[in-house]
Amino acid sequence: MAERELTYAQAIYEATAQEMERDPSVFVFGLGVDDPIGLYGTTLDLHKRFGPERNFDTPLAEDAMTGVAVGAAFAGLRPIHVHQRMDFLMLCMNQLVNVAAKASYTFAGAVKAPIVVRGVIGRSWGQGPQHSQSLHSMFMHVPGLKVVAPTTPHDAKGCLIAAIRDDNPVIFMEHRMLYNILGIVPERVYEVPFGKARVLASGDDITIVAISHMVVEALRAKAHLEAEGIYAEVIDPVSLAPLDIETIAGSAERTGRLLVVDNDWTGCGASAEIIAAVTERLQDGRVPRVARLGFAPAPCPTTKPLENLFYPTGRTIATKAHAMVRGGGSDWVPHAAEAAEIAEFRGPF
Amino acid sequence: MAERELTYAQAIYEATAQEMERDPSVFVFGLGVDDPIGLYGTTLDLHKRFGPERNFDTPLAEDAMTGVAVGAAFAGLRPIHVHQRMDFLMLCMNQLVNVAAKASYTFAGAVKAPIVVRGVIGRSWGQGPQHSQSLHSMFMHVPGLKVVAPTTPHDAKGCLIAAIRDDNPVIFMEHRMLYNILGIVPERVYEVPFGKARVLASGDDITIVAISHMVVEALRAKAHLEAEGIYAEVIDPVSLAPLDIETIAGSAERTGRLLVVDNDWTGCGASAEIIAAVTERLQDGRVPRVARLGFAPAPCPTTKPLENLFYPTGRTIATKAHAMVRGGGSDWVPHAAEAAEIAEFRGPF
Amino acid sequence: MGSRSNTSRQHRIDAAASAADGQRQPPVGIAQPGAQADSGSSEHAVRLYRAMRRIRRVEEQIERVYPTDKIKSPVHLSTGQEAASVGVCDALRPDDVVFATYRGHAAYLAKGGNLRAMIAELYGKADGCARGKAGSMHLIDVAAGFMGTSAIVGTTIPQAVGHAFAMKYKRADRVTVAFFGDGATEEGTFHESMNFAALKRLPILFVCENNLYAIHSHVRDRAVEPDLSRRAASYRMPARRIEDGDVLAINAAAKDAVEAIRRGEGPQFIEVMTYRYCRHVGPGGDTVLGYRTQSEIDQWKARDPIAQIGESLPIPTRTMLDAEIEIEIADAFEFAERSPFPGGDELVADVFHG
Amino acid sequence: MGSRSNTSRQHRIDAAASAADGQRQPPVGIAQPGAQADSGSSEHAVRLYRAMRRIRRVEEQIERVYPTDKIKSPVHLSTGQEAASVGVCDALRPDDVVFATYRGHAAYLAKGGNLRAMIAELYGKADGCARGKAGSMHLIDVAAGFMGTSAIVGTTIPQAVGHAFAMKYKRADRVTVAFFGDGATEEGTFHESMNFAALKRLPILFVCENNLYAIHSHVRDRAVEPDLSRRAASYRMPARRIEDGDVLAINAAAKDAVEAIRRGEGPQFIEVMTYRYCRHVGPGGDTVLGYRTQSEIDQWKARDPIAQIGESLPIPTRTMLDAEIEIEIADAFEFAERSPFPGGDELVADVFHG
Ligand SMILES: Cc1ncc(C[n+]2csc(CCOP(=O)(O)OP(=O)(O)O)c2C)c(N)n1
Ligand SMILES: Cc1ncc(C[n+]2csc(CCOP(=O)(O)OP(=O)(O)O)c2C)c(N)n1
Ligand SMILES: [Mg+2]
Ligand SMILES: [Mg+2]
Repeated sequence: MAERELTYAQAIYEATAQEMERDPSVFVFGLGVDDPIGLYGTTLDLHKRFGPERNFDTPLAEDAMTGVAVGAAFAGLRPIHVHQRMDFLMLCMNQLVNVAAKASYTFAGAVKAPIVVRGVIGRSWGQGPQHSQSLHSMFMHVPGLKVVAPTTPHDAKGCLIAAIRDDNPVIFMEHRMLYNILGIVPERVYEVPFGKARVLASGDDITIVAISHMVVEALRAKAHLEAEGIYAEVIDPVSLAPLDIETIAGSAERTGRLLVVDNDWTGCGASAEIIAAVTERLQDGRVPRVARLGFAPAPCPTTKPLENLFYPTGRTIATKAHAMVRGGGSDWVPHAAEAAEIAEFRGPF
Repeated sequence: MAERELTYAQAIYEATAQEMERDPSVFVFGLGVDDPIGLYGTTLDLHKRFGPERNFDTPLAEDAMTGVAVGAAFAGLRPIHVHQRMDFLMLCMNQLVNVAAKASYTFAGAVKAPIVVRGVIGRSWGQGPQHSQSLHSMFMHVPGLKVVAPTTPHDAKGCLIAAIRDDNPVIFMEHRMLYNILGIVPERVYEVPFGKARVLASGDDITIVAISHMVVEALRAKAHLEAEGIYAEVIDPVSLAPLDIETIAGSAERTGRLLVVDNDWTGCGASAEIIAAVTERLQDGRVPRVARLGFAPAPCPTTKPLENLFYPTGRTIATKAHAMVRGGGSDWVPHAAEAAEIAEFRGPF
Repeated sequence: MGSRSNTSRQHRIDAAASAADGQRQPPVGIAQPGAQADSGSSEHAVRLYRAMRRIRRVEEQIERVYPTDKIKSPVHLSTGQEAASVGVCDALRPDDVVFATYRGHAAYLAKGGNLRAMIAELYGKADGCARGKAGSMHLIDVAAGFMGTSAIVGTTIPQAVGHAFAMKYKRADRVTVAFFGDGATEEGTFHESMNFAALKRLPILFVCENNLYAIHSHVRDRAVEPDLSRRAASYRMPARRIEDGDVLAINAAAKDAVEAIRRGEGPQFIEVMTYRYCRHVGPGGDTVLGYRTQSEIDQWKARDPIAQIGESLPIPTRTMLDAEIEIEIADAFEFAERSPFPGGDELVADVFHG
Repeated sequence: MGSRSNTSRQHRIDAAASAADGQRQPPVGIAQPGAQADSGSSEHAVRLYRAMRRIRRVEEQIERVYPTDKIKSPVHLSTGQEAASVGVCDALRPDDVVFATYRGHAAYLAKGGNLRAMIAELYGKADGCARGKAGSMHLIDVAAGFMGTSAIVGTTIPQAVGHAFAMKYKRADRVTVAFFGDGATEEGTFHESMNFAALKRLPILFVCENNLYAIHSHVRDRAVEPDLSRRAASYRMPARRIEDGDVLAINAAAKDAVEAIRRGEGPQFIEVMTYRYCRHVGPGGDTVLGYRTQSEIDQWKARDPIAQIGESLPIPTRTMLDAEIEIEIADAFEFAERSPFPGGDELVADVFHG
């Protein structure tokens, strides 16, 4: 039982179904959730199981549908609003940033807005500039919003359950390249609490904090580095707001080096926040060397050769970490094939 | 002539009128620009001078009006789209982030989107949670956008002219508490180039970087600190994207202390970016002590006593700087009256 | 009738007093809308007059106090527009729910929002309906069925739709009302909301208070089709337009609409032509700005709905009602004066719920 | 006629060849829309047939190549919907401008976009219309009057309005066209755009290609009013709906509308009922998914507009046209194959303009 494996997508489906089973106020809506694809299987046929009022498609109307989620939440429901891309959240910023984030505070707790906003991060197969963004730092910036970006199937299930039960708006980020990753997922219902980072691998030479799909790349980097005798500690923050700076700073203080790898741009990004917060916190002790890696400072190009250069990879992360540990002059580059999940992806979109 | 003084609002008006005079492709639009208030005088009666097609009111439709600006820019015009509050930009994020920012790159330079988006930052007199935000870090995060936040009338005029002439989308931020500030503004047409910070006051003990209206507060803090024999260098980045990290890092390296004060929240904010970028850059030399000040981690409250606590002030900045210079145990607090521009404000809204 | 209203006022003050103790209860009284059947046209007229007059006098008192800087906050007064809120809310049950806007004093009071908590909120005090954090633009009284208003035009429209969705989802027979201005109908979210409400046949009444202006901009400068109720046709939604601002006509239309909605016939749309007497924000008039004419203002004031319905009542009745209203208002302002400011710990309280 | 088309094809290939040298010029040819008056119904039919057939064959060739993974990018094929783009673009002048969507191959080609640059773009190559950075979802050919498309539904609608605003501002007599799908009319931005265009009487033609579906969702599950052209009434905008997808009817309606727009009569709206043969994205059909029936597909295919107009042409003419098209397409794919990938310096080039 404890050894049962699910994919990340299956874990999301299971969390949703279990919570819908438990709590009749939970419902799912968004473009395509009840179609034959069911958002990569994560919502597949939920309407058949729970009725068409609890898993339904909507018109194309991201802004108003977010307002609908907020209004339904005010009335005691727990909507899960699903978006096929994080990029589309740019259409809902007004409701998310100006309303949902501020409702509890503005009305001194008289209302709450327990909405879960699921957003898929696109990558590979020519997603291009408008279907590949993460943009989580925009949400991390705004008090009143929670932001989670689980990486493992285990955390996907536990974070989604926690998000559904949370009395606040939660942005739940799913990277499409993670959907097919397998991992042990307990069948029982459990919550992964927000604000607790996960140390995925221990090491003494450098701390690598990686976000969302970059965790997978960081683990690849770790393997490359080990061949060189460099031992990296890899930390997955899991939840970005709240952010577990204690764990990260503790590790960075110990290793003396902190490399933050984000699935996003670095400027005013999560990586900037992590480095600033760690630096502020550690200045009376051992100040670590710090560096950031993220998207190239450009919109995401469509053509594959440029897209390959756009993202950090196990290779570029390893090279950067190597230079931080062994000194800047190093021009070591590990041998590495293209990541399978990226190379093999052909859809669905 | 060189000594002529204008208010910040007048400087914006003059920049606009001079550019409209020079270039018939420049026009202004947005809610209320041609009304009897004329956005605090910044657009007052421009339609009488340049015709109703070049300064016009619109329906309430922030998203589409931004698209209109982009489309008009594609066709060779230079729109200035004015928003009564930065908060309303949350309604235009899709056009700004997903389209305008990416047009030049996506189409490999075949089009350009020279739009100026003017946004007013509200404060005081019970603006509350939805009329007081800055949110500049969201724009700084996105490659393809430029962001400027001039503080002096001189820079307001020069930056606006530079923004109008820039071939890219520029977010131009104006803090309402700056509108009545007087300063020397040359009558001639001039550009203040982006990416060059301004050292407003020199000092050896600490570097205070402050953004928008916080520059005014930082200068007050500097005066308080001088009474204690502490000399602060005060830097106004003027343009936030591009950001002049060289000047800031140079100063911080010299003083050994960097305090960044933002008119915004700190998490993933401009202050995080500045601290992260400076830290990355200086780690081979003298790593400065760093700290951030910004909004309280909450939506902005409406009632005055809480609003007063929400913002950094000359006092709280001085206290923080004092502690950084003299050590954490210090409980020194300067005597200071409430800032006049805040205490006296009664509208217009 | 006099005695009934008297008793009711007692209830109201009791409820307000309990709010002062931090227990927020819905006020009960004849200003409390709906539920009761009209036991004769005179009682109906009294109810409408009283509710409108009360709102008018509250707004006037706000205007009077405003120059003292005790209300350090923008106020978007409802003066002149009372009939829309009162006419519609009178057709509602107490457990029906209203979403409105920053120009929300009238709707808040018409739906039974606590007056003391409102004035204390305007004063930024700890006994305000949101402990001073919200101010005039964000009134709320959940117990009275009045949801928090927003200072961003249009945002409460889809929220109201979401609330109506929840009512249908829960098989509750409650009706949700979305109040909004003419300007709000230009925002895309209005259309998205109308389409979805129609598609899902939600129990919602859309009420557009068309006061001809968005700040200083006339509706004809913002739309070629000035009859905004026609926009409902795109969604096959029943719609009516009440041209003259008459409270009885508004009330009759609202009753019809609410009944149909409660029968499960889906959403309806009412456009109420109305007029704002004061400037867009703040006390007093604004003819000096020149964007509207004195004669336009005079025309609307000549058919002031409060005066009209007031004339239908016997003078003693009116005198009594007016006196009661004055007492209640004086009490609310005194309450606000006495209430303390929130403590510094409130600065970061309730950012997250629970 | 044969010789004319032959010469024209030469022009086209010349233009395409110059694009290969990095000089991006508008192609010239009889597939080039508009401008010329119809010198007889047969030439008109040839023009329409040729343009539609060319698009169809390009899409089919993309389908054929797709499984080789040379086009590493989502493709939203226009197969079945050619008549909308061709019928409308044929009514335009070369200097008129079109804004379209991620499902933009048809509109791009119908407006005269360079075929070689398009296929190279799909291949992600340096000679693509945007050097491979854009891909199928973001085609552009400014010289041909085809503006960059968007992968976010609805975004190009207000941009088209802005472009039309600029034309009016500059006193140019050019017409702007916004193509969009049925799903896009649900986005708020559509309404905001319609209202503004009507208010300012802008020279814009709105063309809704109603193919009944947004991905797998039928229009009746997204709107109670399935006649989307009725939405124009809210803005007093003249609107028509072409029910049967017939290219001649579309073309006639477009000509009428464009003439009126050019006369300064303000915006117009055309809803074209049409049908997508392939899956939402990618090659091949999708009946296996079960969201639409084979009989629905068959009904639409039975009145395929290309076949219909093709039948009206003499067989030798058609044979010749078809052959020319095949040569041009083969050339474009070969061109794309030969073109290099962009160099790494392109990664951060053009983030900012100038
Ligand atoms: C999204 C948004 N845009 C602009 C504003 C600025 N604004 C505040 S009130 C207002 C006018 C709204 O007019 P209407 O909807 O008719 O309501 P009224 O004030 O007349 O009651 C505007 C433009 C805003 N608050 N929100
Ligand atoms: C704003 C936005 N929401 C959702 C999507 C996902 N999406 C891509 S295409 C599409 C369907 C659009 O339907 P329609 O406008 O009818 O165009 P069609 O694909 O039928 O040509 C959707 C929902 C998107 N790209 N943009
Ligand atoms: Mg109005
Ligand atoms: Mg469609």
